Amino acid sequence: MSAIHVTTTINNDATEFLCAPDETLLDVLRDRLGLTGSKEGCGSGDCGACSVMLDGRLVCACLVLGAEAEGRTVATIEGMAVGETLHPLQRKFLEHAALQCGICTPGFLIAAKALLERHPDPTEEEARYWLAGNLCRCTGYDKIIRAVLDAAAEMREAG
Amino acid sequence: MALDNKTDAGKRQFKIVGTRPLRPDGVDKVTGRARFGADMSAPGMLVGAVLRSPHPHAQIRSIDTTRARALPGVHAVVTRADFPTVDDAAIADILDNCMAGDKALYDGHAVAAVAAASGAVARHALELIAVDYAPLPFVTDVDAAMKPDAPALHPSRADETVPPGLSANVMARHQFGHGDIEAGLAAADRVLERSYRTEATHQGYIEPHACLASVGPDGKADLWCCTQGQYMVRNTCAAILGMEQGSLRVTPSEIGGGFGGKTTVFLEPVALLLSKKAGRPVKMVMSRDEVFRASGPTASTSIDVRIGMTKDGRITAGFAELRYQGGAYPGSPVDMGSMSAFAPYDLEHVKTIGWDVVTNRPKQAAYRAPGAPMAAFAVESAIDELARGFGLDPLEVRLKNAAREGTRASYGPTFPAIGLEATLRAAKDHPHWSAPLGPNQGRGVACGFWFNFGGDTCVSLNITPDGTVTVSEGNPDIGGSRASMSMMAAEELGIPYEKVRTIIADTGSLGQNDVTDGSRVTFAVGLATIEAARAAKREMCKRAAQVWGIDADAVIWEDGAVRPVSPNAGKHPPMTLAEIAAIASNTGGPIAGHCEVNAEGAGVSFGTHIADTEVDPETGAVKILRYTVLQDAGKAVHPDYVEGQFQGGAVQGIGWALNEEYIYGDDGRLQNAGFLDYRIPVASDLPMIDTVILEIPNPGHPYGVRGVGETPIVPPLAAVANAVSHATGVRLTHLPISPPRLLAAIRAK
Amino acid sequence: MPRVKLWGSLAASIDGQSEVEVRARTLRELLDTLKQEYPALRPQLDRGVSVAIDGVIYNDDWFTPIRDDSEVVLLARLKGG
Amino acid sequence: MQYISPTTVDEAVHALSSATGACRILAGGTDLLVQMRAGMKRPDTLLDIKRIDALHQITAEDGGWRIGAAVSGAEMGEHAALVSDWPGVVEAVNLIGSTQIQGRATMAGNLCNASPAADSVPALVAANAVARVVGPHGQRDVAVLDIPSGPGKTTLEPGEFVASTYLPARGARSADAYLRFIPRTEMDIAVVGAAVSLTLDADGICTAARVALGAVAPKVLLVEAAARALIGSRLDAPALDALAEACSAAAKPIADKRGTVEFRTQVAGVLARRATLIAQTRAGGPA
Repeated sequence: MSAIHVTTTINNDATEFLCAPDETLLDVLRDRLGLTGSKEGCGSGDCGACSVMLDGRLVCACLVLGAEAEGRTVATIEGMAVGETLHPLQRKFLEHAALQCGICTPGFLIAAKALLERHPDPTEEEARYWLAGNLCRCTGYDKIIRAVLDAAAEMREAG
Repeated sequence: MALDNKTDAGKRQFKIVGTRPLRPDGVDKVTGRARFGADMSAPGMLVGAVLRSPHPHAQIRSIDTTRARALPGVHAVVTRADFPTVDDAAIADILDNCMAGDKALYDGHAVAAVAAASGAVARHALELIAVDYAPLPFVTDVDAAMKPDAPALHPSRADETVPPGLSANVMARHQFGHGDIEAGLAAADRVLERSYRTEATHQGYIEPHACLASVGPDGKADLWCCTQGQYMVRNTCAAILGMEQGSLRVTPSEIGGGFGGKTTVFLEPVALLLSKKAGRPVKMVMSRDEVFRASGPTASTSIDVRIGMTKDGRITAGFAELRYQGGAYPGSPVDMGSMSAFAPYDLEHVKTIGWDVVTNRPKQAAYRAPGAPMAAFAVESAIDELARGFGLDPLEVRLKNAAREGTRASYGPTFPAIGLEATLRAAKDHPHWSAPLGPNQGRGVACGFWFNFGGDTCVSLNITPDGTVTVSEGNPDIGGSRASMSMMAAEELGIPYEKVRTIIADTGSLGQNDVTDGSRVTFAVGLATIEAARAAKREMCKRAAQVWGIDADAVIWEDGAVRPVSPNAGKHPPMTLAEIAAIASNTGGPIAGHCEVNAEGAGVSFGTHIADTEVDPETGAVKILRYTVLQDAGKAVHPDYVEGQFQGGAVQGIGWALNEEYIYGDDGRLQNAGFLDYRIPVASDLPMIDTVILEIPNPGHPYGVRGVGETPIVPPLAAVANAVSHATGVRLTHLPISPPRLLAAIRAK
Repeated sequence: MPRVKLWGSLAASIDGQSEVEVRARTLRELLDTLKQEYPALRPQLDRGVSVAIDGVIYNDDWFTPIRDDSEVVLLARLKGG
Repeated sequence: MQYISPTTVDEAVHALSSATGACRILAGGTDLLVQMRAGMKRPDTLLDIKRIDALHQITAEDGGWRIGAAVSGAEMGEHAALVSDWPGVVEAVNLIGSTQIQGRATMAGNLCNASPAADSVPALVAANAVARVVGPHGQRDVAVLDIPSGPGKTTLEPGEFVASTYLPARGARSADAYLRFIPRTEMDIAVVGAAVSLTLDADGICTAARVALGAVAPKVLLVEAAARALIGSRLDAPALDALAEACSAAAKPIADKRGTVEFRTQVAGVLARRATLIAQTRAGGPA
């Protein structure tokens, strides 16, 4: 099994790596590139803790092969804040205490960002269904949903 | 040092406690920087993997690791033969659970482990290990395991409480209560007898178990892991491996949920032994499949209840016989279930009998108020059925029978001031209780209780030269406790919250701390933090008095500064914490306060939940329409995180009520070892969870804090079941109320 | 002398006595005396108990004071999640 | 193991027929990667078809739609004209997994994974969809009904794969609908699935119908007796009762961790009835 050389863009950085043919993008991010913000909760696409954007689409990095990243763009939680400035979603998660243990938080933030890019004014129900693939066991989702809707409102006002 | 300043709870005006500042570890957790168990790495690190039994019960005749050892890239292979012998029975069980001895006792039981240069090599090596199993008859159901001819897991391990002649799988019998049950039942207008069942559930933390072990040739070892208690990990691993506790330093990572499931060890002793053998650091991470098959789910139960009630709603007697299987080793939480079952009620005649049973399932671990939710499901369902049967308001019936100050608790002691009645009255006054319901909709109410406790706790509080403050404590922050500790330190010192930073120490930096469990952290660590701050204040008073050349008794601490107690002591402008800190070197050296205590005196906590459900009568699907949690928190230090505990516990309970269950096949193997078919609630399953925080101060804590984390999972099972019964007219006595079960009941009506 | 309430399993092991009088001024004295005077309680006491003294639950603190009129209740050792 | 990502269908066909050992097609990967991780599948070669532009297209063809095998569920949901013609098929595809899964999962993959519970397959069968199969001997068109042969098994020959799926022209006053039952509101595998595609005349009388069920037999069921119950009726209560009865009668489910025989049998009829009413409304409703 020989390694595959992949050239890709991660969080706007040109990146190269070698990976095994059956190695997932999640393993590459975490084990080869040190981007451990994406978490593995299940490895089967059922928990959303490894959510990343692949060419602008929300995906589970555990269900993408590293080799598939060739020539594509990947965005992870590590690229969400700009310098010292948190994304409004990140800020609202803090303000609303939308995390307890925090393990699901990166995945929720990536998924919520994808939601607000497509639906800047989601209803509570739309937000709940969009985020149904992200499991949280601590919060009961209440404060997460409030944070997402509040961030959406702030982002709409900011235009 | 006397912890004598406990009485200001309730009358004190707080400046910081009770507000909602941002948590200090928050930015790291929203940017992906926070390091959880699997995020650790070390130079030269190997990857460990575990071979697990595919059999629910089997003699292990032999294990041949020759081919695995010969595989290039494999650095160590261990089986039980590599572990020392352990005498202590409890530790021996933990070891046996981490690595099977003569027998594999459940599907997923570890039988061997390897450390290799990569995960791929490690997985390949596992396939090269040949285990010769002789499969044995097995049992996974609690009632089946209690039959005298059931396959026995262990020969003669029952303790002295078990009468002779029972199944060898019965490990212990517990009995609690007072009064005369038969006399009480005779006074009832109706005696309800019902049997209930609940299935095993899993804590469902999103972060799988993970650790990184590094053992040097000198025997000094370091371990990084996600755990609810680094000291517990240290002490348990040291006992299993025959190490001295001081030679093993355990550093907790951030923890991605625990709920009781991370109060023991699974991988850690194995990783340490692999590292020792390989001479390299070894990292081990469970897959989700391993988490379900081989960590510590909770008990499944079978419970018989007899309750007598008069037609005006007075409970005349309560009896319950509870059977809990706790997996392959003794120690199911049936004792806690038996003690808590009737705790919310003031009963003259009450009795519970609990049976601790072993089966071919993974060794149970604590799960949030261990043992209590199932017992509450049975009792709260029966009370509801009786109340509705008499046409009484189930909330009024609970109020009529509620335990209050002076009530002799069903488990023995007399209650001091408690908040159950307050939660019931708040529920009655809440708009939820009187909101209209539509067709196929129903409303349920249920109460819950948890003991809470304190335990060994250390806090070290340091005043830095610039007047900021660091707090070191020994309990992993599982849901915002760093914020709570910083708030209590800042409150006590009279400085802004932002000036305090709380960190979680490794085992080398503080004395023994009990696990983050039992809803103990805000209570016990909070108490120790306040005492540490008071110690620092005493020292600062001394320093200021020295500078002013007056007696230490002549100064007081007020609003973050030392002041002369009266004009007689001289005219000195207040000396602030920062000013004293700046001259610490000149006045005797660095200033710190610390507290080491076994924090007793935790206050019990009660809650009342209201659930509205809508049932699709053609499919049995249940939708949660509205949900309200009302609970006594003593004093809510950070209300956001108190609400978060209420909401999270309620939703775990909702999952338990509706969909979550361990499903074993006829082959004794777990059929749903993944988040696809072990169905924890998702965001679209739920409404907002309303919360009402009641504050009946705990006199045992300086600020009145009670534990809040566990009680919220106790009422939901019955609250949901009662709501479904109200909506459909059929009563489900077997959880989860999965659609096939409910539809069958509706169609049989 | 404080009267100590025993839970059912403990009572069963000493012929159904659900309350006993024990000369003790501290938790440690209480547990030691119980073991001496009621050897049948020893296995359970050795496995660990919690003790409620005037409604407050204690686990281990030997020198917790007990007054003659204190309400003392032995409980199964508390566990938590 | 090797990973290859050809850029044309011909290349892919060639690679597939010349691969030694087991070769699996990687489309969305949402089933395959999970099965590989669980050790259930151990391919020697992974053939990623997502670099083949032709397979990424949703193309109008003879009044119907041809959907490439690499088109994700999310892309189908965003195609307004397709949604308008075949709302039932698209809603079935969009029910597969989470938002994250939708970004990857494909309808062709759902078909070829051959799970009896696949959400899109009953909807495709009700729609009378046709799969275009390519292989070393050229291409052939096969009714979707005939692709799966049992749990995890298809009728595809070695070296063949599904390159696209064709949804026929949608007539006037016609529509489809798909409903499934799951215990939660999302993230589950169908316990029962029911798809209905029907045509109404100007008076609201059903002139054509196809009814298909999922998760109640080793493979998708086309229930002709259920369709007969609808055709000629105004989809009134007796017709719907007959439909439900026919569906329950046709269902031959197993009991497993997701549902009982009794539950699946009963709910098959319930869902078929409800899906019929949705399709009726979409088709313009009663006259």
